[in-house]
Amino acid sequence: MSFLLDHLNYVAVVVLMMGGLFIVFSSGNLIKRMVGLAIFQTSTGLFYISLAKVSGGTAPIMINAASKEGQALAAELDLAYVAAHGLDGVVYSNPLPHVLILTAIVVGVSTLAVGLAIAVRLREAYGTLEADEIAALDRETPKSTGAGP
Amino acid sequence: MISFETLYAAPLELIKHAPVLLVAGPLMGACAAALAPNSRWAWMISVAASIFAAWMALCVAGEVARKGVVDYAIGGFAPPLGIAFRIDWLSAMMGLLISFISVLAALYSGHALRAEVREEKHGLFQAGFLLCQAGLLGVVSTGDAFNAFVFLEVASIGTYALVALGADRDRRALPAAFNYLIMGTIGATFFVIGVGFLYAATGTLNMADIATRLVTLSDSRAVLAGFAFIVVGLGLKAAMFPLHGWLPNAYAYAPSLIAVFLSATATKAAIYLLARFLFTVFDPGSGFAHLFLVWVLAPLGAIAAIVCSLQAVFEPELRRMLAFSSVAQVGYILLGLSIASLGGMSAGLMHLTAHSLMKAALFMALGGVAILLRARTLADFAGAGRDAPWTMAAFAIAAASLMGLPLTFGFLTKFRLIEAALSANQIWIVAVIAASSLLALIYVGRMLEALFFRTPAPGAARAAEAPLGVLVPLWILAGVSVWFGVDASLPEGLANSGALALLGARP
Amino acid sequence: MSGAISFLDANLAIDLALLAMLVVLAAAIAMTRKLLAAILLMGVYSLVSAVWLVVMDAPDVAFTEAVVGAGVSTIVLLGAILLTRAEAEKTGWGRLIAPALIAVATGALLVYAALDLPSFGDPTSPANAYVGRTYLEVASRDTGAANVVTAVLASYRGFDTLGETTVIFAAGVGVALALGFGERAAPASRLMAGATGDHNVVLRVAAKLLIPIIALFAFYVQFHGDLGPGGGFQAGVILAVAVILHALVFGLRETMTAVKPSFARGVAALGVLLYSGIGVVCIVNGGGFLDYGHLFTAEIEAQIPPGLLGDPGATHHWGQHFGIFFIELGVLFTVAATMVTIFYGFAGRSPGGEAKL
Amino acid sequence: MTDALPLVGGGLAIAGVLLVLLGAIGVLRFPDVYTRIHAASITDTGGASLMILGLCLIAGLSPITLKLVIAWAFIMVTCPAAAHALANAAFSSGHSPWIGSFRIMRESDEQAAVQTGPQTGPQTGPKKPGPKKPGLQKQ
Amino acid sequence: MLLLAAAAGLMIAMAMMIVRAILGPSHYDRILAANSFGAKTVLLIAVIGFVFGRPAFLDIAISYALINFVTTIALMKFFRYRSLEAPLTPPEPRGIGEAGGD
Repeated sequence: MSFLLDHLNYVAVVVLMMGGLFIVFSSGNLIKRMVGLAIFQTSTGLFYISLAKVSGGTAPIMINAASKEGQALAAELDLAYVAAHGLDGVVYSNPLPHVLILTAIVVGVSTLAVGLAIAVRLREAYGTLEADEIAALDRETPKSTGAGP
Repeated sequence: MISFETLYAAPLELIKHAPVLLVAGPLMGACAAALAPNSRWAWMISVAASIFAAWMALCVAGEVARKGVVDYAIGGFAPPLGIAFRIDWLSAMMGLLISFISVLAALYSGHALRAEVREEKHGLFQAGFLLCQAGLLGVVSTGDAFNAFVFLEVASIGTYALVALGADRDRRALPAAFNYLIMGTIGATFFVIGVGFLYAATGTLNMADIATRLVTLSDSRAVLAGFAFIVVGLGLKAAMFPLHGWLPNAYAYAPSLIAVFLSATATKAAIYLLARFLFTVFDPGSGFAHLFLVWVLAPLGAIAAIVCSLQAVFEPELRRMLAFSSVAQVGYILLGLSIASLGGMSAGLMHLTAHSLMKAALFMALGGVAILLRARTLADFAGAGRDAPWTMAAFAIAAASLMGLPLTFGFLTKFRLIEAALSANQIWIVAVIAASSLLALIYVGRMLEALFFRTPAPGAARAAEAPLGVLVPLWILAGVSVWFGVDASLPEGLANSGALALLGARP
Repeated sequence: MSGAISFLDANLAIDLALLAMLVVLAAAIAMTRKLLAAILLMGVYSLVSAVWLVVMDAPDVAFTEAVVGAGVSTIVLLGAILLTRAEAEKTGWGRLIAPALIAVATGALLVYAALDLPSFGDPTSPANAYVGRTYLEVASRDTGAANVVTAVLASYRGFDTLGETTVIFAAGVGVALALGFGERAAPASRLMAGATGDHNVVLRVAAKLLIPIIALFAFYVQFHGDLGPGGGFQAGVILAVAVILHALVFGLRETMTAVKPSFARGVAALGVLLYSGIGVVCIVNGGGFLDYGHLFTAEIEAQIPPGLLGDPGATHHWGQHFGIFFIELGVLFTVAATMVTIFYGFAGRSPGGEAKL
Repeated sequence: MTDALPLVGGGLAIAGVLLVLLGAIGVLRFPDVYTRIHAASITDTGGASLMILGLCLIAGLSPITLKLVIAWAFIMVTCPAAAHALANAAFSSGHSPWIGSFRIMRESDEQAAVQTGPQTGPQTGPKKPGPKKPGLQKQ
Repeated sequence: MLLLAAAAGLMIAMAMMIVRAILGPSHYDRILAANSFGAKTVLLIAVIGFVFGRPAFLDIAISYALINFVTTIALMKFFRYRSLEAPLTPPEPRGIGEAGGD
C-alpha cells in the first residue's frame, strides 16, 4: 500500500503522458493534434517536477531559517524523518528540474505557435484541417499548385 | 595523422574560446540577419557567419589534434554544476562537416532564395537557416544531455517553418512540414523523458558524469527505460527506419536550400547524438545496449537499406527518390555503427561524411536547375543533362558516389563497410550492402537515364544552366567527393579518430 | 502535535486530487470534437497543473505555466481556430486502435520504469541528493541570488537559457515567415463598419485601467526575479499580454501603430544579441563565455566599493548581479517582442484573407 | 487578541469558501447560461473578498497583505468585467435564456439579432467575420 | 486546519467547474466555467501559500487574475466579432487605423 502510494504520483503523470500521446496520434484534426502535443509536453514537465519534490520541503527560494517564516516551516517538519535523512533546518525541494522544465515549457509554447502557424497556412491552402481530407486532396491533384504566400 | 595545426591560424584568445564561438557566431549572425535591411545584406551576414563558424570549427579541430579532448566550461562552472562543452575527435569531425556544408549552403542561398522565396522574407529565412546551423553545431559540441535537447530544438523549430515555405511552389510542403513538426517534437519529448530517467537514476545531466555513475546501475529499470526513450526519440530525429515517415515529403517539398542543408546535416547530428549516447553514455560492450546494437540497430539498418532503396526505385518524383535514398543511407551508417568495431564505426562515420557531401550536391544541382524549371518528376527533368551540362555533370558525379562507382568517395566507404563486416564475420551485412547497392544502381540509373538520354516532351519547359553562384558550391561538393574517392586520408583519419574517441571514451 | 503528519499528508492529498483533475481533463479533451471546448479545457488544464506546481514547490515553473498555458497558448489557439474551423471531424473507432496501442505501450514502459524509481519525495534519491543538493548549498554563495532557480537558470545553466531564448526567437521567426507580421490587418473602420451601439464601455474602462498596471507588474516580476518567483521569461509574457490586451480592446491597427511590427522584430533580435553579447563581453574581459565574474574588467572591479551591496568584507557578487540582470533583460526583450509578433501574425491574418485587402 | 486573529481569519476564509461552493452548486444546477453567470460572478467576488480578508488577518501587517489587497483589487475589477463581457457576448449573439427568447429586447437592438439565430455558438459560419453582416458593407 | 478545509472546499468547487466546463452545453457555459475556475485558482494559490508556509508567492495569483481577464476578453471577441483584431471602440468615425498602420 505504501509502495503504491509512493509511486502513485508517477503513475498519474504517466497516464497524462499516454493521454497526450493518444490525442496526437488519434485525432485527424491538426489543431487537436497540437493540443495533444502540448499536453504530452506539459506532462513530461510534471514528471520532472515529481522527481524534484522532497517530502516536507519547500520552494527553493532561500529564506532565513531564523526568521518567523523559517521557523514556522522548520516546525512543520517531521523531525524523525528529517533526522533520518541527514537534513537540517529548512528543507528545500530540488531546483534543477525546475530550471529544466522552465526551458521545456518555453520550447513547448514555441512549438505550439509554429505548429499552429503552419496549420493556418494549411487551411488556407487546402480548405480543411483534417489529415484524411488533406491526404485525399494530395492524391487527386498531383499537379503542382502553389499555395500563395 | 592529419596535421590540423597547419590548417588554422587564429589569435590564441580566439582559439581558447573557439568551442563556444562556434555556436555563438551563427547565433548572433541569425539576429543580425533578422535585422538586415535587405536581402543582399542578409545573404552577406549569412555567408560571413557561416565562414566564421567554419573557421572556428577548424580551430577546435586543431585544438583537439593538440590535446585530444577539449573541455570548455561555460560560465566558469565546472561540469556537474555548469554546462560544459566536451569536444573529442568525433565532435570535431561533425563540427567540421556541418560548418563546411553550411558555408556552401550559404553561398548557394543567394540564388536559391531569389528564385524560391519572396524578397521580404529573405532576412528571416537566413536567420532561420543560421539558427538551425547554430543548433546543430551546439548539438555536436555539448557535453550536457539536456543542453543537447535545447539545441536540437533550436535547430528544429525554425526549420519547421522553413520547410513550410516550400508551399510557395507546392502546397504539399505544408502537410510535410506539419508532420515533420509533430514527429520531431515527439522525438524531442521522448528524448527529454529518457534524459529524465537517466537524471532520476544518476542525479546528473553531464554525459560523462552520467556514464561514470551508470557503471554501477546497469540493471536498473529506470536506466533501461531511459535508454529506450532516448533511442526512439533520436531515432525519430535521425529518421531511423520505421520512424522515418516524416522525412521524404519534408525533403522533397522544402525550399531547395533547406533540402540541401537538412539532408546533409540534420539527421547526421541526430545520428551523432545517438552514437554518443550508445557508446559514450551507455556501455555498448554488455547489457541492453549491446543487445540493442546487435538485435535492433543492425536489422533495422539492413531493412532500411533494402526497403527504402526499393521505395526509391518505384518513386516517380526525383526529390522524393533522393529522400528515400537518404533513409537507406542512414541504414548503412547505422549498420556500420552496429558492427561496433573500430573498422565498422570508422566506415559508418566515413559513410556519414560521404552521404552528406553527395546528398548536398544532388539536392543543390536539382535546386539549381529547378530555379527556372518547376520540375518534380523524372519526366519533367527529361533532357536536363543536355540543357544544363555543367550542373548535371556535377549531379552525375554525386550520383555516381551515391551508387558507389569506383574512384568516388561513396565507393570507398561502401568498400570499408564491407571490409569491416567481413572482419567481424557478419556476411549477411555484405549481402545487404550488395543488394542495396544493386537497387541504388537501378534508381540512380533511372535518374541519369532520364536526365541525359531522354528528350524532353515537346513544349515542356527546358532547363537552363544554373548561375555561377550555384555552380561554384556545387562543383566544390562534387570535387570533394572525387578527391576523397582518390585520396581518402583526410576523412579516413578523421573517421578513425572519431571511432576511437567513441570506443575509447568509456570511463 | 499532529502538525507534521497533516502537513505531509495534506501535501500528498492535494497533489493526488489535482492529478486526478488533470486526468479527467485530459480524457475530456481527448473525447471532445469541439475545438473551442478543447482549448478551454486546455486552459483549465494549465491552471490545474500550475496549482499542482505550486504544491510541488516549483513556483517559478507554476508562474511560467500560468502565463504561458492559460494566457499565450489559449490566445494563440483561439487565433488559430478563428482562421480555421472550430469543429473536428469524427474519428472512426478503427483509427483509434493503433494510437491506443502506441500510447499503452509507451505508458507500460513508463510505469514499468517508474515503479523502479525512488519513492516520491525521497530526499536521498540520486536526483535530489547529488547536483540538486549542491546547488542549494552553493548557489546563494556563488551568485548572491536568494532564488536558487534563478541562480541556476541564469548563471550555472545560463547557456541553456540562451538556447531557450533562441528557441523563442526561432518561433517568432517561424511564425513571421509563415503568417507575416499582420500586414493584412484590416483598418478599424472596415472591421467595425455598420456596428451600432456601444456595448463595450465596461471593458474599455477596465482595460484602460489594467494595461498600465499589467506593464508595471511585468517590471516588478522582472526585477524581483532573484528574490522571488519570476524572471525575464514570465515578465516578458506579461508585458506582451499588456500589448495583446491593448490590441484586443482598441484594435490591432491601433496597437500596430504604437508597437510597430518592425520594432517588435528588432527588439526580439536585440534581446538574443544582448544575451550573447554579455557572453562575448565576458570573453573580452578575460573570462569564459557567460562567466559573469568577468563581466567587468579588473580596473572597474577594483573600483567597486566592497560594501556596496551591504555585506562589507564578504565576497561581492557584483558581476553575477549585473550579468543576471542583463541576461534577464535580454530574455525579457526577446520574449515580449516575440509574443507580440506571434500575436500580430495570428490576429492580423484576417479570416478570408486576400478578399479583404 | 493576537491568537484570535488567525482563528477569525480562518473562519472568514471558510465563510468565503462556503460562498464559493454555493456559487459552484449554482453553476452546476441552474438552467441556463445567464443564471449561471449570475451565480458564479457574485459568489466569486464575494467569496474572494471574504477569503482575502481572512488571509489578511492571518498574515498581519506585512508586504503579503499588500499583495493580497492587490490581488483582491484585480479580482474585483476583472471578474465583473469578464462576467459582463460574457453575458454581453451571449446576449448579442442571440443566445436565448431559459425563460424565453429575447424577442422584445431584440427589437430595440436589431443589429445583434440579425447576426445569428439563437443557440448558435461557433458552430455556424466559422469563417464569417462579425462585421460582414448583410447590408452593412457601406464601403 | 481551517485553511486546509478552505483549500479542500475550493478544490471541490473547482471540480464542479470542471464538470460544467466538460458538460457545456453551450460554449458560453464553458467560458463561464473556465473563467470562474481561474478565479478559484487565484484563491487556491493564495490559500495554499498560507497552508504550506510560503505565502510570498502571491505574485502568481496576481498574474492569474490579470491573464484570466485577457483570455476572457479574447474569447468574448471570438464570439462577437470572430476576429481578434477588431477594436472595441464606439463606431463613431474616429479614423482609427487609417491614419497610421504599416
